[in-house]
Amino acid sequence: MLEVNSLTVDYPTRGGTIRAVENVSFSLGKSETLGLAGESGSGKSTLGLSMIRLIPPPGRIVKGEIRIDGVNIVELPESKMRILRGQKVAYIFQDPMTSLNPVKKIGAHFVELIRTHEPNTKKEDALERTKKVLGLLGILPERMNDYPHQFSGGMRQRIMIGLGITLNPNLVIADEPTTALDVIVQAKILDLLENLRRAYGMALILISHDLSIILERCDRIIVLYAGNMVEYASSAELHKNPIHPYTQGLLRSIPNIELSDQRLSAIPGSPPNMLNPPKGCRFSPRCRHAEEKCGLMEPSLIDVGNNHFVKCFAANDEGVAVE
Amino acid sequence: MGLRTYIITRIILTIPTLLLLLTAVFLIMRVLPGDPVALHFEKKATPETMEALRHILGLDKPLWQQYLDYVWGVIDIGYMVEHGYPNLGKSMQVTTEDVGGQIFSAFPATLELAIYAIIIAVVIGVLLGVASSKKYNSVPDHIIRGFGIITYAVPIFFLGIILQLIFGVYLRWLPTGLRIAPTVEPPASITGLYTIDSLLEGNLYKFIESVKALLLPSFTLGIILSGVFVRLTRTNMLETLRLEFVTAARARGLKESTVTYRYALRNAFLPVLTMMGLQFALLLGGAVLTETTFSWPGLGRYIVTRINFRDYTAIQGAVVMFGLFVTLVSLVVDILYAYLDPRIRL
Amino acid sequence: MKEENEAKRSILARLIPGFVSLTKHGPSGWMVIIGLVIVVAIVVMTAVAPLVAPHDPIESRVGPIASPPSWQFPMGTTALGQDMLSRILFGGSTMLQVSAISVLICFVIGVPLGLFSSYVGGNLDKTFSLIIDAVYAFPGLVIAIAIAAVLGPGVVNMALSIAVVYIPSYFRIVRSQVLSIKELTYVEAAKSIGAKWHSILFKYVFPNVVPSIVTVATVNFADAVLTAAGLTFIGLGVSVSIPDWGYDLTKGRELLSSGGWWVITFPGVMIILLALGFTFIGEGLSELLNPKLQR
Amino acid sequence: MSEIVRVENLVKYFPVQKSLLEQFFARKVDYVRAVDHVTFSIKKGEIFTLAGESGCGKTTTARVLIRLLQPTSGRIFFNDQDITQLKGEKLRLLRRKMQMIFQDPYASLNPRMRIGDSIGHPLEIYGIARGGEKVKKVLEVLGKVGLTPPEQFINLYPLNLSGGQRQRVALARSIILEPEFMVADEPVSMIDVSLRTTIIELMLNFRKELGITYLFVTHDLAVAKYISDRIAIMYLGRIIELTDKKTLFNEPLHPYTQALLSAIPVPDPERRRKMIELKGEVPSAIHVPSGCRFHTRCPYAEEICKEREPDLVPVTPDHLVACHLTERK
Repeated sequence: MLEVNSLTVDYPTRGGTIRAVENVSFSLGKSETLGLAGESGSGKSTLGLSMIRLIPPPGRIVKGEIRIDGVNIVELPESKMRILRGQKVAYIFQDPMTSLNPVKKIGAHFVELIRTHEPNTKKEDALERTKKVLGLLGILPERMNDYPHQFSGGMRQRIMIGLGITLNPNLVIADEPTTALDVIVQAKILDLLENLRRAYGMALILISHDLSIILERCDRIIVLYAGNMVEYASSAELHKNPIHPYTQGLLRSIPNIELSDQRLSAIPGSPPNMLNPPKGCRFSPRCRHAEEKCGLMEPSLIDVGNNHFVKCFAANDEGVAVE
Repeated sequence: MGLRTYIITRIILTIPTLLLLLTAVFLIMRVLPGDPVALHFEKKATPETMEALRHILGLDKPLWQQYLDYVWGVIDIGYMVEHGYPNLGKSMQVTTEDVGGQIFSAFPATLELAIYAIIIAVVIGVLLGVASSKKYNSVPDHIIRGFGIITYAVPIFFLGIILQLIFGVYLRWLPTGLRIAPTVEPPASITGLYTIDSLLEGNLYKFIESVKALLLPSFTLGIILSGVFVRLTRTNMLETLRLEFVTAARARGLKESTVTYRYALRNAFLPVLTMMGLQFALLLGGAVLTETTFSWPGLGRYIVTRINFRDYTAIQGAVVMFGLFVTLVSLVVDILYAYLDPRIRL
Repeated sequence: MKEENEAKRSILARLIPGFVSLTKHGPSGWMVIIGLVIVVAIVVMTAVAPLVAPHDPIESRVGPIASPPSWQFPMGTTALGQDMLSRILFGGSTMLQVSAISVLICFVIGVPLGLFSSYVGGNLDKTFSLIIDAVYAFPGLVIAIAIAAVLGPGVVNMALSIAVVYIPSYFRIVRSQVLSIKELTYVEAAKSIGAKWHSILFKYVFPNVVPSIVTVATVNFADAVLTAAGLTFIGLGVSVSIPDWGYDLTKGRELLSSGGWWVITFPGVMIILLALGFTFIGEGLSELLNPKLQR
Repeated sequence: MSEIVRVENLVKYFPVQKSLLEQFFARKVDYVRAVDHVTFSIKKGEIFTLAGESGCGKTTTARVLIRLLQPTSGRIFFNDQDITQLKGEKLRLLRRKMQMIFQDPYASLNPRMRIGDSIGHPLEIYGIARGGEKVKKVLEVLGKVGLTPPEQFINLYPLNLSGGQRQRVALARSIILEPEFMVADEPVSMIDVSLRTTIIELMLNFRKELGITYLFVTHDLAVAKYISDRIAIMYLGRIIELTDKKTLFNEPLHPYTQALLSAIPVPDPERRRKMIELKGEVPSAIHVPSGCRFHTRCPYAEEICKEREPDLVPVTPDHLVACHLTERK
């Protein structure tokens, strides 16, 4: 359903070009769930936004293709792309407080969405459908006439999810959907998302810096570091058998309330400067197993078996020399 | 708080502002110079003549009483109903004439000029501002920004003179002064606005004549002011276009025009609207110069003429009138804002 | 003394790389540079006018009356037969003086008043704000006209009337900045380490207000130039005996109907250039310093 | 162990900010009841945590406690001295002993002050060291927080530093005075996951080396569990459960604590927990529900819960709960 092939995204800035996403490839089947995990600057949001082609300018896709139901959207004219957004792919943003138009009533958001994509729908029918969706979200239909500021953050995120599923898309991309929310609300929102996804058979890409919720909610996980996929595996496999030193380090720095005597450790060093990323393996300056080779050659992303891909010389010897 | 309560409280809160305004004008005009009468005569009159004028104008009373007389004059509704204008005292130059009457007959000219100028300024400003923000950091953006900056730096009367020179002197397309050609009888005064009065009269010829007379002054003022609106709209659009709800709207596949106008502009316009009250003050300042340039018989020209006569009571009256006008406009703008922004009504 | 020298050196040491680094900020940085160049050029021009001007700017009949630009009088002559070029070279001084003095007055009154009012807060602050806002909302030129009419001609009086209009802008920007900075975490952090109030005000709050004040000051400069020209235009100018662009522009109207374009064009362009210089600096700076537009 | 800090019946109400217009019409002033009668004490050398969701009053409690905010009522003791009404110079001198680090490392440093000046400023304030001696001390603490080589950092501006590095600077500034007590308000929530542990480890080190007692404020119970000795859970301005960390995670008694714990994600795909559903959302702190403030959402609420507010009472000597149901047992 979704196929991404060697996707590369650049952001030209005054200080030089930032390669935010580099050579990312993966695929996603119907009603599968994929987690994109990474820290600030890993390129996870850029990757998410490129799937609906809304990378903020001057960022642009310089290489690769993204196929949604076989159609390569990288080359799609904007008019066709616009129709795809909302209809086939829905996007849910991080901050529910700012993702609704403050001067528009909630109901009007829905009606506008429906009538943009299905111009022949009558206003009454659109309102009917809105009520139905609000019902699914646990929001009283009469609140349709309220403005966004009259809702709490959790409620607004529900509304965003509702807007996302109204047109029954095949794919929902949720970019840090619960980062701005409290844990109890977070759990409820993630449950809602999961239930709706099952009910409508949608695929889900969950983007988060919080590996806990990704491990908990996703079938497969991509770990991103400095725009690169460093590891790609099923969550069970990743949890039991993390191979890339970055993934290992990340797992060792998350506290788990179910463990009683946990020892956490940090990954040494600082996040990479994306204007001047380290040569070879991007993680090598912070890696405790780094060898000379790691700074000279860039390892390839190789399947180590079990559909478990790793980009590290610890897992395989293949790589490309850098100048 | 409902919209109606908001409006009522907002109106009530205008009262202290008005009092403050009257006091400030009084301080500047009567207290600051010491003796306006002496200034009026430039020391070329006998003490007796000066004393006589002081007596007629009531300037021989103690300062606090002058103050009370003056404030009472402005708010005396009875006087206003009887004469059709507030009591702003007598003119120093011609002591039989009421300043209020003179000001009220000059005011519609300024009002008409201001209305058309602000429409021109807002239309040009918002359209260019939006275009500029959509093409951020590209050549069109730089050109529009340049336009905004240059209009800010051009003295308004310089632009007026240049336009007079081109369209009036060389091309002879448009009149270079007055509200309507001297050969044409002005329309009967209903609103005092010639364009509207002539339409009410059903006289198309007079309408066209008055529009022709309005074109140059209102464009002069409008263009100069549009720069401010370009800058304001551009900055606010740039900030709004970066907000998440704009990206979210695009992500739902809404049309770019919907995103630009109903999402971004609708929100970016709110701060522009708040600024409009303040810009109106700027506009009135510009109107003084525009009226002088185009011999436009409005309040601004009135004040300038009176300065030449050193007619301080008249100047004071005109300044008060400008103040009242601005206060009224900012009241309207605030109410409009409350109407447009649902977050105000809690 | 030594400390003072050190302070001076460190300001210079900061200014020069600052100037160079402006070129790295794209159009906004260049705008600041162009604006600075224009303003400095005009100041220098006015300063060296007595040395380079071909004629006495005030003396009439140095040439023919109202003659168009020629080799002898590159900018033509006025209706009184004065040399336009010399008048242009000299004519900036009034505006520069008026704008500089008005900015100075605003700075000395508006900034401390804003700092004091917002830092003290409470009813005093409310009262000050109410008064200042009322003045701010009033048509600036009209106030300036009223004050200038009352005070009479003169550079300082003109500067004063402009300053009264502009003090509210300084007050408001300083006040709003102090109020928002006062709430910032680093001020709270300063409090939590036990810093004294004056140390908080001058080490933590004020340095972060300065950029906004500078931006307002440049706009103030540009506006002062235009307001001075406007006051001159309606007959509230400084004096006939001092060459002034605003005066020439006003007088030049009389020659227009007979086709005398040069008498308004040159002074008009000079006023625009000066105002433009200041506006460029202000516009560039405000874009550079707008945190909402920074990525 | 003796106690270092004690607060009794601490209350902090904020008047609801109103525009001039609203003040004109409002009959009475509304209050946000941010902290509503809170009592607890912190033992010397321990890490005491205030945890809860946003708006529960944890941060306000901490700020009032170190007198950055003036309490509405209640008393605060520091080393058995009543510091509630301390003012001026005395309060300033007290600050030497109690420090705070803030949540947002991007906002807690003056952007126009060099790192070295920021860190050294406390020394100047108390006249401890100036000039070369100050620099020497600054270099020393920079080393202690792991910003090495320190000479490289001393002349930088915050702009040049990453979030993690800024938080270390903030930490350095607060330990340079060798305080007895430190409030850490969500010190790691805005830092990348892979760097959080560094800050936490530094805090633990300073406890060992300098004997600093911490009040740790967090919304993240997983972090709280890792770092704290005792934890107090707050809900709408009140502490509803207070005990040592082991008891809290193994035998939570208050229904809110139970729900909160059940909602925390666990980084393990095979262990899906059963979440305890709560009705609705946290009510506004302006219109706090009557009786037990949790009753509107509590799955076990009874009549009495609507009527009477439960006190925070010991179930065992070290386990305090504010709930009618546990009280009865």
